Amino acid sequence: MIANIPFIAVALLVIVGLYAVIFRKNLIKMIIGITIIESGVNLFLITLGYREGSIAPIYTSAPEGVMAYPVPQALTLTSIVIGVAVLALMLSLVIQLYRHKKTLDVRKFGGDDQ
Amino acid sequence: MKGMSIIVKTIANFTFPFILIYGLYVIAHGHLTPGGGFQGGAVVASGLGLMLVAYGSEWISKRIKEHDLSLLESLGALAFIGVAFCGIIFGGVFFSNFLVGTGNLFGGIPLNGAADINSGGTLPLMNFAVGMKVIAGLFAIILVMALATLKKEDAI
Amino acid sequence: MNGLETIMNHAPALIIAIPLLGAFLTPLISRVNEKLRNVFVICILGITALLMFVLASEVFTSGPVTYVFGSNLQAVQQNTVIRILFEVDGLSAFMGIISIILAFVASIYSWGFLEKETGLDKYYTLLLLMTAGMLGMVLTGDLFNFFVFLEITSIASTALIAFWTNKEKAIEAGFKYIVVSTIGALFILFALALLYGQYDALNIAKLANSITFTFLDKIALILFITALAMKGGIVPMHMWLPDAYSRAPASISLVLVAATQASIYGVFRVVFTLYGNVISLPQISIGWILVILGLITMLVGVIMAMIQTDFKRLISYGAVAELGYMFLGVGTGLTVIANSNPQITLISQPFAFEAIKGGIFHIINDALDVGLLFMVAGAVYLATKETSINKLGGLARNMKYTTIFFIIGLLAISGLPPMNGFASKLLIYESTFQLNPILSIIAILSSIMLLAIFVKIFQSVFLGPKIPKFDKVKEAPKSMLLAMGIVAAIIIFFGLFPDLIITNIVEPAANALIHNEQYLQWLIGGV
Amino acid sequence: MWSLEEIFASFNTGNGFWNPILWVIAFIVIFLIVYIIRGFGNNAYKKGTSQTQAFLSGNKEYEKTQMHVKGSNLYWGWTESMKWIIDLLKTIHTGNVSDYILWFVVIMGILFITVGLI
Repeated sequence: MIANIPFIAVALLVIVGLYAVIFRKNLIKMIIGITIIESGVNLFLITLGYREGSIAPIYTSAPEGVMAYPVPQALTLTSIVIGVAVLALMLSLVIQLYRHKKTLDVRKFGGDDQ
Repeated sequence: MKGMSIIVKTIANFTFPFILIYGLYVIAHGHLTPGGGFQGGAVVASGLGLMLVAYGSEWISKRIKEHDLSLLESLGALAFIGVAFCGIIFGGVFFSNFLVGTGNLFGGIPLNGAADINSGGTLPLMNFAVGMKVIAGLFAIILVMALATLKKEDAI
Repeated sequence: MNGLETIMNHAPALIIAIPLLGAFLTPLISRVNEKLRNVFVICILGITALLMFVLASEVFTSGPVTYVFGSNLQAVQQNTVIRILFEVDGLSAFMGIISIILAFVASIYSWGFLEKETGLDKYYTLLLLMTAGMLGMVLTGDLFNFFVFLEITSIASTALIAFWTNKEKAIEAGFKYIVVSTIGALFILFALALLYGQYDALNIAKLANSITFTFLDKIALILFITALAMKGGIVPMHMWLPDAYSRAPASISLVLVAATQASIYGVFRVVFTLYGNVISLPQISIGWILVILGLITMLVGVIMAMIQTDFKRLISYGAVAELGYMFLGVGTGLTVIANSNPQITLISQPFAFEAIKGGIFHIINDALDVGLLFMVAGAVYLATKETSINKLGGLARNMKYTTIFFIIGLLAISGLPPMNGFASKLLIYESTFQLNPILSIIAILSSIMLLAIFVKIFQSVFLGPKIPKFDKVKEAPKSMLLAMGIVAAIIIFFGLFPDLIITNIVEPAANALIHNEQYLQWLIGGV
Repeated sequence: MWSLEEIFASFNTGNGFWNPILWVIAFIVIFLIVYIIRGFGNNAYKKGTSQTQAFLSGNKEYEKTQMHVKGSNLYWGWTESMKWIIDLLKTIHTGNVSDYILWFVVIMGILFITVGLI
């Protein structure tokens, strides 16, 4: 049971993030929702990398023992890198949007087809 | 953004070298630990961000130009791809680690069979390139955003 | 000679590396001279296109090519190292050709279209990055690498969509695009993590070899299909597409078409190759899901296009409708194949193969047709600074060549003979008719409506009396005419010699979809 | 590189075949026939006379710029008769990015149900 707690946390994080993106009206809060989904997915990846009884893959004066395979951690790091770029891009777009419209309410944007 | 009080500036001055050293450590040990160019670069860039918060974006923007940062970023990316291209020339495959096991600098053969700071081959070089790119890129983002909000405050 | 051989051996890596190298050299060259920078970007994309064509001809004649980064294939086969692996089969090469043609044409077109804009060194850097991302998406043989390239493409294209930062609508479209594509990409990451956790591999071929269709695999399959379909603009997840296409600069709309199709490629790759060994297992065929999504896409696309008043937005909805044909064609093939053993089905029901060929052929036709129409819309915008079709009129007098290109695009996109759109749509109509006549009726109906909406643009923009406001409108610059001419020439060539294209390019791609054992060949040491 | 037969070959569509070259030849032949028939016509058209003016039941002709049928006025009848479905689609296309994600979740749910997981 205790081993499953991270997976439950992953599901909760993804659902909370989706809730924030869909039901929050503030653009900044939507962006926070996206980062929450991202944390959920990253947590999922890093949880997959854990093997019971193995040591962390740090080579500098490493002790004897079975080392965990570092691929999921590499994946997580890459995903975090991408997340930073996306976050910076989204925030700068929001700054620009606020300058034009003086509002962050998502309902005020769009409506080209109405 | 204006600079903050003398207390903040002193503390920032005091902690900045430690942050810098830690970031450079993470970059240099990228092939041994789960870390590397991006992580170390992000640490260094956050140190620079601390200086920006403490001294104000105007003070920083007089000393570091966004123009130069983007040049540095391009150079970092070029170095990364350049090392990868060297793989074709010396190693026969793109991204080939042609330095590993040669016994020279970066190619040391570790004694106990595991890895060593000198045994990474081209990986430390690539980490340095990525670190340079990330320091320049992330700090440019922080700087530009700080300057953008600065104009906003003036308008109000 | 030896040097040339080396370059050919490294072609899959160089196709990604050269645009990346160019992308980071562009800001440096831009400090020297602006014209030199434009020539440099066109040269970089030209070299990449050349490499892509050579690689594609090798793939089409002699089967999939694999390239391992920083190692050799034997080490990967023996499972000693995990490496990024590029695997180019018929479909990848086919999609790569589409991407590189559109990017190359866009670089020529941008010269005239954005001559008076500032910030162009960043524009060209991002254009090259986006090209590298698209090519990486279609060439890679690794799921995580696919995700990374997908994100590179999304980030670069977001910045390019919001290129005109003084326009609020452009930034809004960019924001919508990045939100949608980030969430899509995160769910792709989630799905590939599900697969990694079960099979300890990220390589598509290795995963396809060991997949057993457990409960988690089903979840992963659905996440992949939904997320990639959203990135590909399938109704009802298409709503970002008209915003993004219509607000971006016309040269970027052109490349975005290819980026969208790279996501559609992802759907086909996941369904046919990754789940190729187990695709006949689920009770409800994935093929029917693709067919139904395709039908809804066609109908909603054309109905929404009918009521638009913005030139580029109308074309965007037309592009949405076109996406439906690909899903219809390939989905029909999948429905038939998934019923039983593929090899037996292909002999008893040959129309399945024709349907897949039609769907694949339509990808390149759609890219060229929609691309040409977007370029015409950009030329009209540059000349008049006006996008509403209610205010335009009588432009055929001053813009003769642009009008001719628009007619070619109009005939091609609505599937009139002898243009290329007709060839692929005929394949789709006649093969889907054998599965269910209603499918081909809806396909023909929406094709007729596509003709109607583009005739409407033609009437209201190019025909009609002279409008005094547009008296001094000039023809588009030469580089833009050259770009449109290249695409129009390819369209006519494809239209006049469809059999040449189908046997040499489309059939290897369709074969690569159906026979996923080709893709897995290197695993057992067949290469 | 390719032989002429390969270049001009027609392809099989499952039910029939399609050859654009034949189509172009047929088009040219029909065009020539029509052109010849056109030659038999009576050439009574004279420029610069009242023959060239539009006849609007005796009313005066409007200015040329006002005569152009604008884009959104075309297919008026079609849009009017399909109003219910167009209105429905318009309400769906809100342009709100939250709704885009909501549609994504809805479609994912529908696919989960159809594949039989839930």
